[in-house]
Amino acid sequence: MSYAQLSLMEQLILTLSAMILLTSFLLLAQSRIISLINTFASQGFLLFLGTCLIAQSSGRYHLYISAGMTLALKVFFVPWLLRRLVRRLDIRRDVENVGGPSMIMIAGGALVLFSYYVALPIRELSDLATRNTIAISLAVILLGMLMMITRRKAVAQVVGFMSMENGLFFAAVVSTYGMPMVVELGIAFDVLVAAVLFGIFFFQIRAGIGSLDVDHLNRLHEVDR
Amino acid sequence: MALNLVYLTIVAAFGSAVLPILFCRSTVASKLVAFILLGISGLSGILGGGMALLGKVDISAELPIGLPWLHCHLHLDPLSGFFLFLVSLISLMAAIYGSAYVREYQQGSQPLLPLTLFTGLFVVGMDLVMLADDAFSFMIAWELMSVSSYFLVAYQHQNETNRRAAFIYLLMAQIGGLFILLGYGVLASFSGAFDFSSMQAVELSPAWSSLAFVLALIGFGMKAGIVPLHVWLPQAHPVAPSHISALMSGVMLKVAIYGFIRFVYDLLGNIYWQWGVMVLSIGCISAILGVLYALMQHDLKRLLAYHSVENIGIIYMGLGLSMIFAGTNHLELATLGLIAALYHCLNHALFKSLLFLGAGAILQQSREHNLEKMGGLIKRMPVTAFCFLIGCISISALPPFNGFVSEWLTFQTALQGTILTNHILTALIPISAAVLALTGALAAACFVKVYGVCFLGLPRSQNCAEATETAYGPQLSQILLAALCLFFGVFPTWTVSQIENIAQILLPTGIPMATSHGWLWLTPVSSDVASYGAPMVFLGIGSAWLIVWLWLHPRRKKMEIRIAPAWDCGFGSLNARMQYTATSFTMPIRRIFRPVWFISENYQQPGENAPGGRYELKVGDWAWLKIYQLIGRLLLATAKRAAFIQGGNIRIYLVYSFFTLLFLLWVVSL
Amino acid sequence: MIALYATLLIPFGAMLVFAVIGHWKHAGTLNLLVCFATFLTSLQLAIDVFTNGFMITPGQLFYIDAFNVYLILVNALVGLTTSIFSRPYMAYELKIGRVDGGRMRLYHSMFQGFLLTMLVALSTNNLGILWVAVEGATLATVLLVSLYRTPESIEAGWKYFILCGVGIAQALFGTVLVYFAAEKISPGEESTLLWSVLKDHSDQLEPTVLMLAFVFLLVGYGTKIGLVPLHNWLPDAHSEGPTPMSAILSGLLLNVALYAVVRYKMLIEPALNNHLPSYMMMGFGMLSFSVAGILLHHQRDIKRMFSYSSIEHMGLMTFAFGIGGPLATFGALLHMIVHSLTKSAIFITVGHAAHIAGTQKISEIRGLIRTQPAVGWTFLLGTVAIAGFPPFGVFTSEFLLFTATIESMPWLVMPLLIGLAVAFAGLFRHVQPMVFGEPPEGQLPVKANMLPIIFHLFLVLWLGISIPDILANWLDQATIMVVGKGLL
Amino acid sequence: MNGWILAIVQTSLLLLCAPLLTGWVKWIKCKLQSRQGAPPWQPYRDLFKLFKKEVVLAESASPIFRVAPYIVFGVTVLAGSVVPMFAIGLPTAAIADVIVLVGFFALGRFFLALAGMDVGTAFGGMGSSREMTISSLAEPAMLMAVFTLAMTVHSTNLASMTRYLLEQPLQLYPSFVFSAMGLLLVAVAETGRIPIDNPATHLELTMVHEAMILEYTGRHLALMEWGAMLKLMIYGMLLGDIFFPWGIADSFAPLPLLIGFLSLFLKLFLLGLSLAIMETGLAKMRFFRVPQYLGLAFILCLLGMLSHVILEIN
Repeated sequence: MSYAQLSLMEQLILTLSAMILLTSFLLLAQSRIISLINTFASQGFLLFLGTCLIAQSSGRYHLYISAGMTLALKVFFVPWLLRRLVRRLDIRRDVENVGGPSMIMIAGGALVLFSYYVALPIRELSDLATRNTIAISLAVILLGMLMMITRRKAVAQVVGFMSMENGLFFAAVVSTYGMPMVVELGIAFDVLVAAVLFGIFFFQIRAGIGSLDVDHLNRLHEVDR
Repeated sequence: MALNLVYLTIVAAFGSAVLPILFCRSTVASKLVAFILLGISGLSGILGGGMALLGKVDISAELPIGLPWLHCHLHLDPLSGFFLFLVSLISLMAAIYGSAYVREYQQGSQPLLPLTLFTGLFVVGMDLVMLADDAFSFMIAWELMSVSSYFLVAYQHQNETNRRAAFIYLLMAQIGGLFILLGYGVLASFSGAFDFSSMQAVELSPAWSSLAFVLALIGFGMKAGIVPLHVWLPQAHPVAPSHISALMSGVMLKVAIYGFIRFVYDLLGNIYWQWGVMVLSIGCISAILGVLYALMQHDLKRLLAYHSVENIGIIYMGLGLSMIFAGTNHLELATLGLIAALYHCLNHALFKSLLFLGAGAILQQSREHNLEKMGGLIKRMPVTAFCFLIGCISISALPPFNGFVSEWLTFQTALQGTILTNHILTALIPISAAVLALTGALAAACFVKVYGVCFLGLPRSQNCAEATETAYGPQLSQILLAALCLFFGVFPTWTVSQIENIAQILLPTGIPMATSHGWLWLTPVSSDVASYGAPMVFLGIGSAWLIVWLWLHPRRKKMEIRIAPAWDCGFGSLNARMQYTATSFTMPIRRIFRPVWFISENYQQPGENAPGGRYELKVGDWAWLKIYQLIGRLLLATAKRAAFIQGGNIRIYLVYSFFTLLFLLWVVSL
Repeated sequence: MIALYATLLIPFGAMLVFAVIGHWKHAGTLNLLVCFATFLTSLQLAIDVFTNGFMITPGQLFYIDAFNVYLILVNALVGLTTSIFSRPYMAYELKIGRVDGGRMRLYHSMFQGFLLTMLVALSTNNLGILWVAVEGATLATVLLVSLYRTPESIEAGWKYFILCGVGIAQALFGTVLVYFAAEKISPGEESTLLWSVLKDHSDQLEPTVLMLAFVFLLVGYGTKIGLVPLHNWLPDAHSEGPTPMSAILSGLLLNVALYAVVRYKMLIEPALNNHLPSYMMMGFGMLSFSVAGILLHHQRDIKRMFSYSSIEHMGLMTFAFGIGGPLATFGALLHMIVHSLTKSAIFITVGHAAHIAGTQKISEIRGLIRTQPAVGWTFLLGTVAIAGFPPFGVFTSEFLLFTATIESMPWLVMPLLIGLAVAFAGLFRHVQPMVFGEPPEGQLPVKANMLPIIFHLFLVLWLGISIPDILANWLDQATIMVVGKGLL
Repeated sequence: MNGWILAIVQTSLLLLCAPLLTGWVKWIKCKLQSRQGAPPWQPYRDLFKLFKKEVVLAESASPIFRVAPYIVFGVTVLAGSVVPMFAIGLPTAAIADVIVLVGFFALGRFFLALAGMDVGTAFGGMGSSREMTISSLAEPAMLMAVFTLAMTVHSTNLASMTRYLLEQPLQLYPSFVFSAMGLLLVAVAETGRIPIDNPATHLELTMVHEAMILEYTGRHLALMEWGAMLKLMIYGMLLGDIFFPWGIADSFAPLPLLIGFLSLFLKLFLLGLSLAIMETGLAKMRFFRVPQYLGLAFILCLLGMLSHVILEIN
């Protein structure tokens, strides 16, 4: 059925998903740490909105709980933690000039296309209105990975990781109207712990290597230099 | 009965392995326990194996161990009985010899326990190989043998050479084991089961059975030490304790032969003559190269190890001939070849262990392993010298000792090549026989060198001048082995008629003609084709000698022998540096067969750093230098290159994971 | 039932307790006792399962069948022996001041936490919980890897964290897709992520989605298995963490990850009309096997070397599961046991060796047999066992794998054979000089408890000589579950 | 029974005749080189004298040194006893075929070489080394020749070979021609004649056989010398039996035996003559030329075998 036939709600959801994708691209391009974190927070917020809408439209009210968790974790806790760490580590002014941003953008576009191509067979069989969003979420995940690959700063890598998590969560929500509750809780808990551990690690790395540049983490290798 | 004796063999050997651990408080007690039990195992094995061979027994048994759906099958027939007899005989000798021989380790920092432990396990492994009747237990026994012998080679691990030798040995043993496993796997994948009886049952297509054959040839050849798979042998055998070298060289190689015969004759069944050609040519190459390399060695045990390669080659020649004839349906001749090969297994086991034990005695008493440092030992250790002489005569295939009989039988088999309709073979087989003749002659030359340089002449080093005769245990074992060498040389007819039992099972036919003329005459094909009266020869030499002696006897009364210094051509008196050295002895042969070795000579003119000049000669093994070291270097280079995967940069690692994911997604969405 | 809960609750409680009193000087002993209790309960669990078939808890949260029960047992056992080893080891580390009280707390608490996650991952019926547990295992161990706070250990920890995190995230996406594929069964139901339910309705699953899902799951859990080229975290994490960690990482974590993959394979392959999953696993297995084998030649650090050997063996198992067929599967299942037993034993001896020599550099560890015969010999024997020499159990499983390969796809045998030989050479060329030869000056024996090692090696030996019927039955049932037909 | 008696008679005859052959060759050579020369029976005198002389042993000599002469001599006698001399079908012939015969010579040579190395002089070692080198090249060639014949006559027993050839009408086998030449070369090498070795000289660089027995004296020397003479004789008989079997007795009746005896003498007479002529004509070759010489022998035997396979098998 054509897009026009969708209900407004569903159209809204799809628009949100498009915006989420946009935020991932922003993350990819964003070079200043603080604004990176802010962008990440906004992505989390969009995710939260999307979840609520789906909860509303599908009438699965336990989704509100997960939406709440998203709000708490992805919008407030993690960004807050990251900001605090950045302040503590005093790297707010850090600007990481991404190598060849245009190339990365093109690569990102290619990834979106690829994930659409991969998800193509799936959209044939789902009867949910939101089936197309699988491709989006996959793209978000892949973009997150791409970001982890292109960024040298540990913080940026963490943000990339977290945006991957966002993509996963989005996929879970839109494709299957959320996972079983216990799993949701588990995942949320994991994210929480992970975020804390990342925080610990920043300090350890800083203490051990003196910078947060992951390219300096190259003591362990097999190659004879 | 026979089976119980064999069980006793294994149990006793196992006991000799583990019990000493309990007595480890006192070395003497543990040593005694170990060697007595080893001796018992040897005795019962001799009896059991002998019974199995002479009585043509055919017993199967099954032990409730192994895989849940494949229990451990055991089987005892004349073939396994024969080899069991060999193993046990030599292990008995090793037990008699070792108890006194290991005394030197007791004083040293070397703990004795590993030696006894792994010696026992080694023997257990070999015995079990003989008994195993399914691929799984065969492989277990086989690898047990390899691993325990590895530990024995590495026993004196403080020396770099031992460690290297042990490593090479274990590596090649492992590879060989894998090949054998594959061979069995091919059979099993057709028969669907791992026990030998069902493997015998299946009929394989020529291609598959040839594949299995090649796998077995490589796998067992790796252990038997055919050229060019022999390189571990001259490294591993010299460094092991001497009675272990005797076991390894004397019987472990035979275990490989056993496996090969079992695999080809028993499991594969119908044999193609092309295999025979393959085996025959491999045999020729191994024999000739083995003896040529042996000629150039100056480390006594290393030399003997190369001679093992030679003798294995001779055994393979016999097998190859037998397989050619079997493939062309001349079963009687096939039997003859097989008997020749088996007989040579027996002989080689005897004289090679004898020689290794002798070498060990020399090594222990004179602390010298380099021939160039020996000399004149016959006066210091007469018994060893006498036994060693017999060993030399036997291995040089001289009548009336045992080495000659088996080579003679091989010759006779080769001479029947005329009945083949394929005339290429008819022409090739005599050439192989000529190679055998060359091998024998060179072996004789080599052992003249060994005996002459090591026992005769003047001592070339202080150690040798002060050497003394070994203890009684070693003497006894050597004397026994020497006696056996003579026995099997003088009574070949009886022996052949016994070994025939094996052939009657493997290729269901015998050679009635061989023994038809009574115990005195051995007539492999028929009396007017060829005959050999070994007892008569012995008698003849003896009587001729006796007559001459009697005739000269009265005169000897009148004038006694005068002892005088040797004629020195007017230059000062004779000294050890005047004698021919081992190097100079083999110089002509080195010149004739030059390209065979990798030779680097350098001669330094007399100068301040080398008064009187110095001459250095290095003789290397082409196979080792050109094949094995090359492979090693290649491997290391590859590893160096492959290391880039672990480059250290986490972002690169993420790239790997990323692209793996993309690739797989692309694959599945095709 | 009770046994199961006890098995899970004891480590949970211990984790919390140790978080408080982990620095107490008898904490190590307590840790040992806890592990022993866990082992006993798991034993009880095994007996229950053996007496009355598989077991599923009310609420269907946990599901014990022949496949995971023996792995649970092995887990508990390895946990026990490792705790026996870790007591003196960590005491020594504390003595030489590489760790302090706080870290001891962390260590003991996380040790139990790790065991807990492993047990949960094995025993759960809910694929989501499985994911949570495996992720939890990462989180539990990541701080242990960087326990020593050296730059290297921190680096190793970070790499471990990031790579496994990413991998696990992919696994989660795979799980989501499976859930999505199962919407036909009963959309949005809680129960749709239960393995038992999915297994029963595997015919109603969406093949195309499942295929995608399997890719993500394989890459995700494969990262944890340490399949090349996803393995890069593994040598670092193993070499830099405390040795008991390496022992349980190598002995348990990899197994559990492989377990997860195989569970999904059991679920997914029947629903598909092709054998792509098997081929993928074979490809990954062969690649990891050969690359790790070659890299073994190029090692300087003893623990790194054995972590590569772990990669090699995991590759072998993955390959075997990929080959499919009762023979190979049985072999692989057996290999999971023998490998984790042998490898953990080896890591324990390696720990002692490193203490004796005071370094992990292969080039500086010499003459162990002379310095401390017990350590040297067990180290050597362990290596012989892991190299696949009979009569040790590793040989049995490799034998089965070999013959299975010959039967199903003979042309793959040659690379397998070469790979084994190469790996063996790589292992021994380094191990031999370490155990043999004359020790360097002033190298002194350390206080070592040989019991766990000897026990492990004995078990492996036993499995090599004859497989007890109980185990054989379980393995066979598991084989039937995986490939549909058994051997017995 | 009388077969055994005949065998003993033959052996003792062999013992008696051997020195004569050597002496005869020497005498002819002297005549050819227009020297006065000792009478053909001179070897008897030498042996007799040597047996009377006392034995002087070197201090460094070992029991091997004293045992060797007896073994060498005994083995050679035994070898002689199995080669048909003037009659075939003797029971002793069954003791050994040609291969065993080669084995006998090898055994003798083994001890000869050991004895050479025993005292520890440079010459002894040199002699042994050279002897073993030569023999190790000569043996394959000889066996090759034997195989070629054996392929035709289907036997390696000398007696049955000879009988086979006797029973057939006169035929010309190319393989026989080749192997005859090859065997002749080998025989020359094995018996230590010119151009391989010069029995007449003690020139240190050239001697092989003499170098080994340099330290021997008295009866030991006598036995060694006698053994060498026997060896020459045996090779002569061997060539005769195989290539010119005519005249040899195939029954034990007096007349054939007499014929056989006379024919043997004729053969050996001619053989000695040709040997002497050859030795006079040729010069001793350098030791390192010997391999080519024996290689030629081997090639000849090989050609014989191949020509048998290619031409004579149909």
